[in-house]
Amino acid sequence: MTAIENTFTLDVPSSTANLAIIRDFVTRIAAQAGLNEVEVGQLELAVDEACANVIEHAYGDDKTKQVMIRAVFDEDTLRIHVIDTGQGFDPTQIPQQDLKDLIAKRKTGGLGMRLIKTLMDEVTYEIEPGRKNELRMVKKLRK
Amino acid sequence: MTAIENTFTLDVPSSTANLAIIRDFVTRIAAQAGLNEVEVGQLELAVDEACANVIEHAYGDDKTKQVMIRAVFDEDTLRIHVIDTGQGFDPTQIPQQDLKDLIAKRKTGGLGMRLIKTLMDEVTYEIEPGRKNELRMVKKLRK
Amino acid sequence: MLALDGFLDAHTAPEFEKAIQDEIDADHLQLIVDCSKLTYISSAGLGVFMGFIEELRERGGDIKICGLSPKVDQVFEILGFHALYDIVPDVPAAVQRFTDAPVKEV
Amino acid sequence: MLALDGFLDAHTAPEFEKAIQDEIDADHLQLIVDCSKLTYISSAGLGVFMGFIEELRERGGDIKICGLSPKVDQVFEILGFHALYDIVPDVPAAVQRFTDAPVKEV
Ligand SMILES: Nc1ncnc2c1ncn2[C@@H]1O[C@H](COP(=O)(O)OP(=O)(O)O)[C@@H](O)[C@H]1O
Ligand SMILES: Nc1ncnc2c1ncn2[C@@H]1O[C@H](COP(=O)(O)OP(=O)(O)O)[C@@H](O)[C@H]1O
Repeated sequence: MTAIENTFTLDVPSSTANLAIIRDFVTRIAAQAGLNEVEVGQLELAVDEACANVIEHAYGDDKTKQVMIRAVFDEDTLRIHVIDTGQGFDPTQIPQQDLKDLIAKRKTGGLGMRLIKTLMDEVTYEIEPGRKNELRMVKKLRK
Repeated sequence: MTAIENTFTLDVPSSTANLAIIRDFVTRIAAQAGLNEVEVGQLELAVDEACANVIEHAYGDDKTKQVMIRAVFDEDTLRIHVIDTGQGFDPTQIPQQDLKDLIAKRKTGGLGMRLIKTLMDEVTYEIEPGRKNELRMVKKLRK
Repeated sequence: MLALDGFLDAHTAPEFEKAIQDEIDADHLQLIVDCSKLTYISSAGLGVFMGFIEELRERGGDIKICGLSPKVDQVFEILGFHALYDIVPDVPAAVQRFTDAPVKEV
Repeated sequence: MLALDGFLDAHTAPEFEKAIQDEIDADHLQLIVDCSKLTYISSAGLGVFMGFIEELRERGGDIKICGLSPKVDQVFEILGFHALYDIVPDVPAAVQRFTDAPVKEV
């Protein structure tokens, strides 16, 4: 017997106007997968951050591009992949900065990747610039 | 100059549990396309009926199958395509039945296609059984 | 009396169908369905109203429907339910309708 | 005082940023942000609080944040905002805080 896998895919134009659709999508699926309310909120935020980064950084706000989100869950895990065809980057080269330092430099960002790593159980990037960049996030289902 | 087209795709397992995700998806897009509240509700219902038919009739409640919904809008129209790979059918062979007759026969269905045709401006089917069945619905954007 | 809450679609209709069947099995034949908290209905939900109405009326009972929001009412309207069902504003009106006309004449 | 409503994400943050900028341009430097109707915040929303705070405090002002729901508060918490910002239960507490400590010491 193989476990039943449920696969959901959403593909939308790369615009912050579509973050609300993306959040609706993942919150519904997270609830179906059996996450509790707090965990649903954590997943919602992590995926929002991941997609906002794609829209802003991978595509530089080019609204003709597409962002794809794939969610797959079985009994044990909920996996979310955020896929773009943008410029890519080297996640190991991004310094993790302190809130205090960011404020001192009057930055308005720099916290997204930290949130993603804090909220999800596993986070990995597979980067092929201009072809396919994939951020894979895993949330374990504790039952 | 070509008009800007916004393309959204949602692909979910064929289960009535996913109708709520599908309705969320289309209501968000309909609002973005500029439909008013009543029209958003009409589109929501038409797409729900179309997908419920796919889940029940095209796939016979086989939850391992997938239902795909594609929405494309520009300035003038919002087009929604509901795509399945199920058994297909001949829509011209489905008699349109009166509510009174359906009640007399104690039927609990038979109104879905009528609703779709009433609520949308254009409705066409392209059926290739087992390969690709596509229901195309158009809503004109009156601005 | 049955009160509907949230959405009534192909996913939730079987539950509503069972609730009505339970009432009929208990010989409750004068049913009021309060839809004031119902935010959405699809044809699968309307189907539940269709399937039982003949039996109920044959046995001297009926379903009186009340509290429809404009959005939900539109669906009943499009499909011609107003001619065949007693659809009234609220629960007191539904109670009254059972006094005035226990079984709707159609 | 500014009241946030609905969600504050990368799409809506620019509007909030402008609202704060307008206050500062009008020399309103003691800002209360009431989040009691805020249902969701992402880092783009938090970024608005980050960008202005140094300037405000240098000029003797501050931002007091109030009315956070548990869900929204969790995000402030994870990122360490509680150590660096005055976050209080409600608007009266925010007013009081401006009396007690016009500029938060960090
Ligand atoms: N998907 C992505 N594609 C390209 N660059 C990215 C991506 N995600 C993050 N980055 C880079 O990592 C940096 C830090 O990202 P993040 O922590 O989310 O903060 P912010 O987005 O607010 O700058 C970004 O400024 C950007 O340079
Ligand atoms: N996507 C579909 N695939 C196969 N058969 C369909 C499909 N849609 C509709 N049908 C057929 O048309 C009939 C009428 O559909 P409809 O008016 O929606 O009523 P209901 O679904 O309640 O029976 C269905 O009973 C079914 O036989």
